[in-house]
Amino acid sequence: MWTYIVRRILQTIPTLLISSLLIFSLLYVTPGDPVELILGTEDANVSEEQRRLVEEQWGLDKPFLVRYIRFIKGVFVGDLGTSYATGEDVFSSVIKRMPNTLKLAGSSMVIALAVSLPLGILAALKHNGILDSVATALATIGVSLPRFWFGLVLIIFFALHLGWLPTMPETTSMADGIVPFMRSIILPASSLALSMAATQTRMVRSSMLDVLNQDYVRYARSKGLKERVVIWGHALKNAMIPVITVIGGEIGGLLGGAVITESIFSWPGVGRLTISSIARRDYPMIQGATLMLCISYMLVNLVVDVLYAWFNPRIRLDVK
Amino acid sequence: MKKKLGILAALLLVLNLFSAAPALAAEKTLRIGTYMTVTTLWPWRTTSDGDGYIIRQIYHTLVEMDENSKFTPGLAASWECADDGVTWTVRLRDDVYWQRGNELFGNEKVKVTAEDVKFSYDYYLDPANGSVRYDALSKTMKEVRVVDEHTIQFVTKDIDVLWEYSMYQNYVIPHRAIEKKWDLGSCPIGSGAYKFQEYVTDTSLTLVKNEDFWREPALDKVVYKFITDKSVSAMALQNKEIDIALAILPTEIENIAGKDYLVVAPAAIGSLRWVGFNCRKPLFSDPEVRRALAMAVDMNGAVQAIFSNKAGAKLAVRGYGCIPYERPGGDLESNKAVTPRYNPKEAMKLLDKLGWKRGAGGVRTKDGKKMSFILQVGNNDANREKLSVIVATQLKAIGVDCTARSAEWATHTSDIAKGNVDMYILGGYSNLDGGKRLMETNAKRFSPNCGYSNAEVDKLIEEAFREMNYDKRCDLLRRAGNIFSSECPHLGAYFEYAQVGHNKRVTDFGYATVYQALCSPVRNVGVAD
Amino acid sequence: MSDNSKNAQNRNAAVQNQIGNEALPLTTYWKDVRRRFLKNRIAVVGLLILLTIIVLCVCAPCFTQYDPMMDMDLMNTLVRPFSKEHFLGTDDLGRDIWSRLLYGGRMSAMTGMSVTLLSAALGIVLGLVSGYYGSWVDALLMRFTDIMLSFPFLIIAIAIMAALGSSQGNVILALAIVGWPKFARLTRGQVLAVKNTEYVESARVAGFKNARIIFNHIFPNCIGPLIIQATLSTGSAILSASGLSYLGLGCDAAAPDWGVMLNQGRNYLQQASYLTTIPGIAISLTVLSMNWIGDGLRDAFDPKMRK
Amino acid sequence: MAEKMNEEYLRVENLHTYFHTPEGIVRSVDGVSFHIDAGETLALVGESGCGKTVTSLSLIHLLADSAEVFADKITIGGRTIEKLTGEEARAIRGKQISMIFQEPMTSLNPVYRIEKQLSEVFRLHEPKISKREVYERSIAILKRVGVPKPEERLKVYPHQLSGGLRQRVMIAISLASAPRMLIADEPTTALDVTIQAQIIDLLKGLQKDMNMAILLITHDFGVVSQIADRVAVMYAGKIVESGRLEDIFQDPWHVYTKLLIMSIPGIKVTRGGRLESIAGTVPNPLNWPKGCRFAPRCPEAMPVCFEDEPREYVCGERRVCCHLKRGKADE
Repeated sequence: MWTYIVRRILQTIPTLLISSLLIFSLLYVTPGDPVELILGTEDANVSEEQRRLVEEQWGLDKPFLVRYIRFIKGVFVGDLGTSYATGEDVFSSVIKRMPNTLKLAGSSMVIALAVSLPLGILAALKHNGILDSVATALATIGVSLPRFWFGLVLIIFFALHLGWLPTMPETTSMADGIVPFMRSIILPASSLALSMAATQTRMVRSSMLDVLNQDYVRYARSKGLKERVVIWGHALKNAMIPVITVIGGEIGGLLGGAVITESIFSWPGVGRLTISSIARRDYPMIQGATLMLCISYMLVNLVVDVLYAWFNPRIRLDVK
Repeated sequence: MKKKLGILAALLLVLNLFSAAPALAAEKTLRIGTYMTVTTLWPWRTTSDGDGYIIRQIYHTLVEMDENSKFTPGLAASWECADDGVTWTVRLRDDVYWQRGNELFGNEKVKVTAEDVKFSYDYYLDPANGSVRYDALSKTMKEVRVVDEHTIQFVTKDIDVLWEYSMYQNYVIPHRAIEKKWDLGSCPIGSGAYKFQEYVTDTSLTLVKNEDFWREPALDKVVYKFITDKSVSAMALQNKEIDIALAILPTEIENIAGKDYLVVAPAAIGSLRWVGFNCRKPLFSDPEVRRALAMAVDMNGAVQAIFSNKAGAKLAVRGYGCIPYERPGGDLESNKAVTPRYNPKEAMKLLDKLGWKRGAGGVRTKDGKKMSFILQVGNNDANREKLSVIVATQLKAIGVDCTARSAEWATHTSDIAKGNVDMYILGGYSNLDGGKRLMETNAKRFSPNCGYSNAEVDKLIEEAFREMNYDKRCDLLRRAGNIFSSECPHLGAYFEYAQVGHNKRVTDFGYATVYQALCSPVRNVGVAD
Repeated sequence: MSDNSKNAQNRNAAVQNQIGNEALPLTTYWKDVRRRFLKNRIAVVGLLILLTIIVLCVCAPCFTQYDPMMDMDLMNTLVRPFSKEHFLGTDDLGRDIWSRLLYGGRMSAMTGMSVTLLSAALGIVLGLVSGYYGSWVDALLMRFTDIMLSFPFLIIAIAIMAALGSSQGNVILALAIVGWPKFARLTRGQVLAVKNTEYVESARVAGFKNARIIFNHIFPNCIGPLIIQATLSTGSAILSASGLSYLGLGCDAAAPDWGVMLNQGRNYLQQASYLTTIPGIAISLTVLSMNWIGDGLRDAFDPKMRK
Repeated sequence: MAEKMNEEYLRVENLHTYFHTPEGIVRSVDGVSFHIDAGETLALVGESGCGKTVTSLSLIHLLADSAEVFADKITIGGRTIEKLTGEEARAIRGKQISMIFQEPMTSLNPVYRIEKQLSEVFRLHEPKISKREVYERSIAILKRVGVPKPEERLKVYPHQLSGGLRQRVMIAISLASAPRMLIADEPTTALDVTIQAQIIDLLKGLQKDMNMAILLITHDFGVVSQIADRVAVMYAGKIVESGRLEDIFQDPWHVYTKLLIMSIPGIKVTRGGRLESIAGTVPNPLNWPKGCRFAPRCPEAMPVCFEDEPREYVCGERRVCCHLKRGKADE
């Protein structure tokens, strides 16, 4: 188990290297002149002398590979460089925002599960019943609503018309009180959760249907167990197995989708940072942000896999 | 799972219980919603209006500028220019102190002196310090000398009618901060009316009253809230979560104006948005072609369509020249007289006359070359994107194959800077030197003058910027502007008046642009309760 | 006669399913799939909706006299729906929404389908190869898939768009690039499942070429889940495209496209909500029908689901 | 088989189980009657698809919702049940009748340790039983079914056990509720011969101790011969022949029975018959053939067989439905 985890963490390193190279080169070919952007935007009017200075200062005069290697070297000592735009230390400014993104992703995951599990299971039990079709319809509609549109609608409805919730986060940390935090995160989280909740409902439903046909469910019944025990005890845990794998896949989407959600709800997360950094061609920042996103993605996935093994004893991590 | 559901339900309940509108703090707090997140708090590195709005409250500049682009006292009580036109003598206020209650100054009350001013300007003049003002400053400023503790003298290299503008742009920083390597970036300390308290990344930034300020600031607290989506910030304003919302979208105006507790205040000075030809491209090097295309587009209609609103707010006006009508040299009538009128038929005739005949697929061609190009627009302004669509469509209508394409912002700017565009939409350059940079020949850079070049215009501009007499200067600029307009390096333009929405509880706000201090000799913004 | 006995067998099998232990015999697999699909009311409805949409969009000119781009009437903007001249009203530039909707459908459908085709083609090939050959090929390809998956997809899409510039082609490319790993994963899984079944073994023993084994024997068994994935991904591609244009990275601003329409209307949510609801409904309807069809196919391919 | 004085435990009269499918009504069980005494083993024999399993599942109501079960009379443990509702069935399951299936691998829940799957049965029947108690009983019962090192086995997951052990464990779980009757559906089919013998001996032993009725469902007369007291041969949803094991073995009346017996490996059959399997497959339950349902496959079929259904011929404990037999009887 532990050896497995360690191995997995080690495995992520080459993955990270390649992914950072990918993003790095992608941005390298992207038009956009950092110097201009360092020294100001629309009105910029840079003298050669100053350009030279800046290029030296930021090592922009160096060729692609040199810059990349320098970056990687930094990564291993936990130094992601400093932002072109703000001169801030990239690592710290990403780390400042990372918890927010994770909070957002996490709570939307919780919401999604809280909705999809009961809904999916009930749908499966009342298969072809009214509830089933309702749930399925909801799920499918859920998948088919554009995220940013749904987000804005949520704001208009809950913040503007009902005035229940703030249009923008009052706080992003539990420290300022659980209620304000909840008030702030519920809308972004739900809008982010929407599509995932939908897909998961469908997933839970079908895998539950599958499991309910298995011999061991029939056998459990033949023991005379109460239906409740059979469903929530014997069937559910099995049904969760495929669901978990799906969740694993969803996480990438979550972190990605956070970009939009964060900019609609002014949620101070990494996604927003990345977007604005791309607009500023703030290479170190983009590097750092994407890298950290990838890392967190992989770590979360690792957790998911461990969970998976817990749900499914037939998988033995150490021999995988 | 049921448990989870229960928790969620309970949670929602709690939320509803607690979800009264946020209570107003007992202290006088002004909450400003801005879409511009902080890029930097270093006074000499910032170029963004958003940063400026904050930094200008913390630091002093020698002078302030009012809505009529007249300069008003700031740190400087008075200033005059000697007859030589290059020596500026500035008298500073003697009752301004550096902000206290921080590790840098502790509790000692330190006066802001001529020494600090000299230090600041010298500091910006050293390229190694990477000031974004370096370029402009080094071009014009020769030296700065201290006359006495509260008097300072600047000498410019040549007559510079815009020197006051430089005095308005450069913040005065504490000498001690640089000596002590104090991190002004994360904890700015100045002499302004409000002190920096805290910055929660991308969420909010808080300033508090500076008791030592020579006049009692009307606010205890100023809170900037960073709201990325403009329509959301308009909603926040309606929701009374913020008192001021910068940049209300035209589409939101009616909602705001509809509320009895809200006011919409237009900016005093229009900001130029123009559709530029790349005059370096052979296709557009001929003014006649540019005229023809200009005639084909109904700019008035476009401005109307984009900015009309039931609230009747003046969001934008058609721009016939490139100098805002409120700025010296801007003049609607004379510009309008020389600008081609909307007249598609004439446009087509003219194009035919110029040899651009309709060819295969209705696209005009000349010597086998199709008149086909891309109109590039940045992706950060819905109005400009609309304009691009309108222009492209109306050009297509007369047989010009023009495609509107929105580009990611940084790509857009760099394409323009390099001149890799056929036609583009850009904005800004509405400062006092904006007209100069838009019109005068600039071999080094393509932007912002579209590669336009006209000796006569250059001559007029040069004179204008050596002319100390305000009216004469305006006249010179006007003449330059008229030549410029008549040759249409811009297909068309409009001046957009940024709309600031604010709650009626905000007092003495008038229109405090992001370029003005909330508490200054001329204004002291507060909140009624 | 033989047909009879087939039916016999397969009804017999149906009974077995009622008890729930044996799967259908492969003999009438496709027939069955079709039969079961057509039996599934929702799926059929979905199919009908989709067909209607497709017809409307393909024959757009027959259903509207307006041109979606050129007929721009600046004097006549934001006309509410169900007016005399404009069935669904006009947008903020006075263009007929109905015609934009129809022509936009072409664009969006194009986007959705091309994205799916591209990513499916790439994903399936890689999936088949890595699943079939296993060992280091598999390791390598799957590691690469991991990398692609570990990217927050929007961010890489944005980077691509920023690099290549906004245009429908690039939107498709970007979405395809982020879309293929799902297919690869899925295919690989399926391949591993059927790889060691008797008939593949026997085919191998019979000395068929690998390529042939892969495509004649293995691929057909992966087709079911893949088709489902395809229907789903088509829908989500349309959505992602609209997401991109929210971030200002969509296709040409003037072009009629549901995503673009939705995005351009979002500032009017309060005073002219129909600007967003109309394309929103269109997108939802399309994706919805796609998903219904997908479900139908899933159930059709996997009888157990149907019990 | 020592003769015991036994009271009847289960009696089923004219049981029907119909499935309502898109294709129509599938009459999988079509009027089956039988009875089992406590401590006795009745073997329900026949090819797969002829309704054995459905019959057994009908008794404890474990079929899909599309199934419709009705009978003239079902008596379990002296108590007559008019209509077998879900709740009643659940009460019967486990406590009175429990069941073991052919596939222990798929029948044991893969994600739970043996301990949980075993203990939940104890808990079900005595809710306030102590942990300790449960544990000891689990050990005991595993010992009883001959699982070596039960303490360790409790801690493992099904997939970590060998086929034989799994079957033993399943038996243990099924017997944990001390049922009066056990339905064993092909209990040995999935196992290799040596294990088969062990399992059968085990069942025999358990039956003796617990004086338990066993309904053995199999297609394999070999197994039948080792354990059954009485045999009921089922074909196409009906019982075609039933009687004491010895009798049926000595002289099978129904052709189908004959063929089944002949198909047992290693049985020396008189009349020079060789080991052979029966041609063709069980007909389609949607529309059983007219006349004798076995006729289409019957080597000795006569024209009449295709016309009318044979009436039941009863002689003491033996019953058979075959025109041939009637012919003999009429002589």
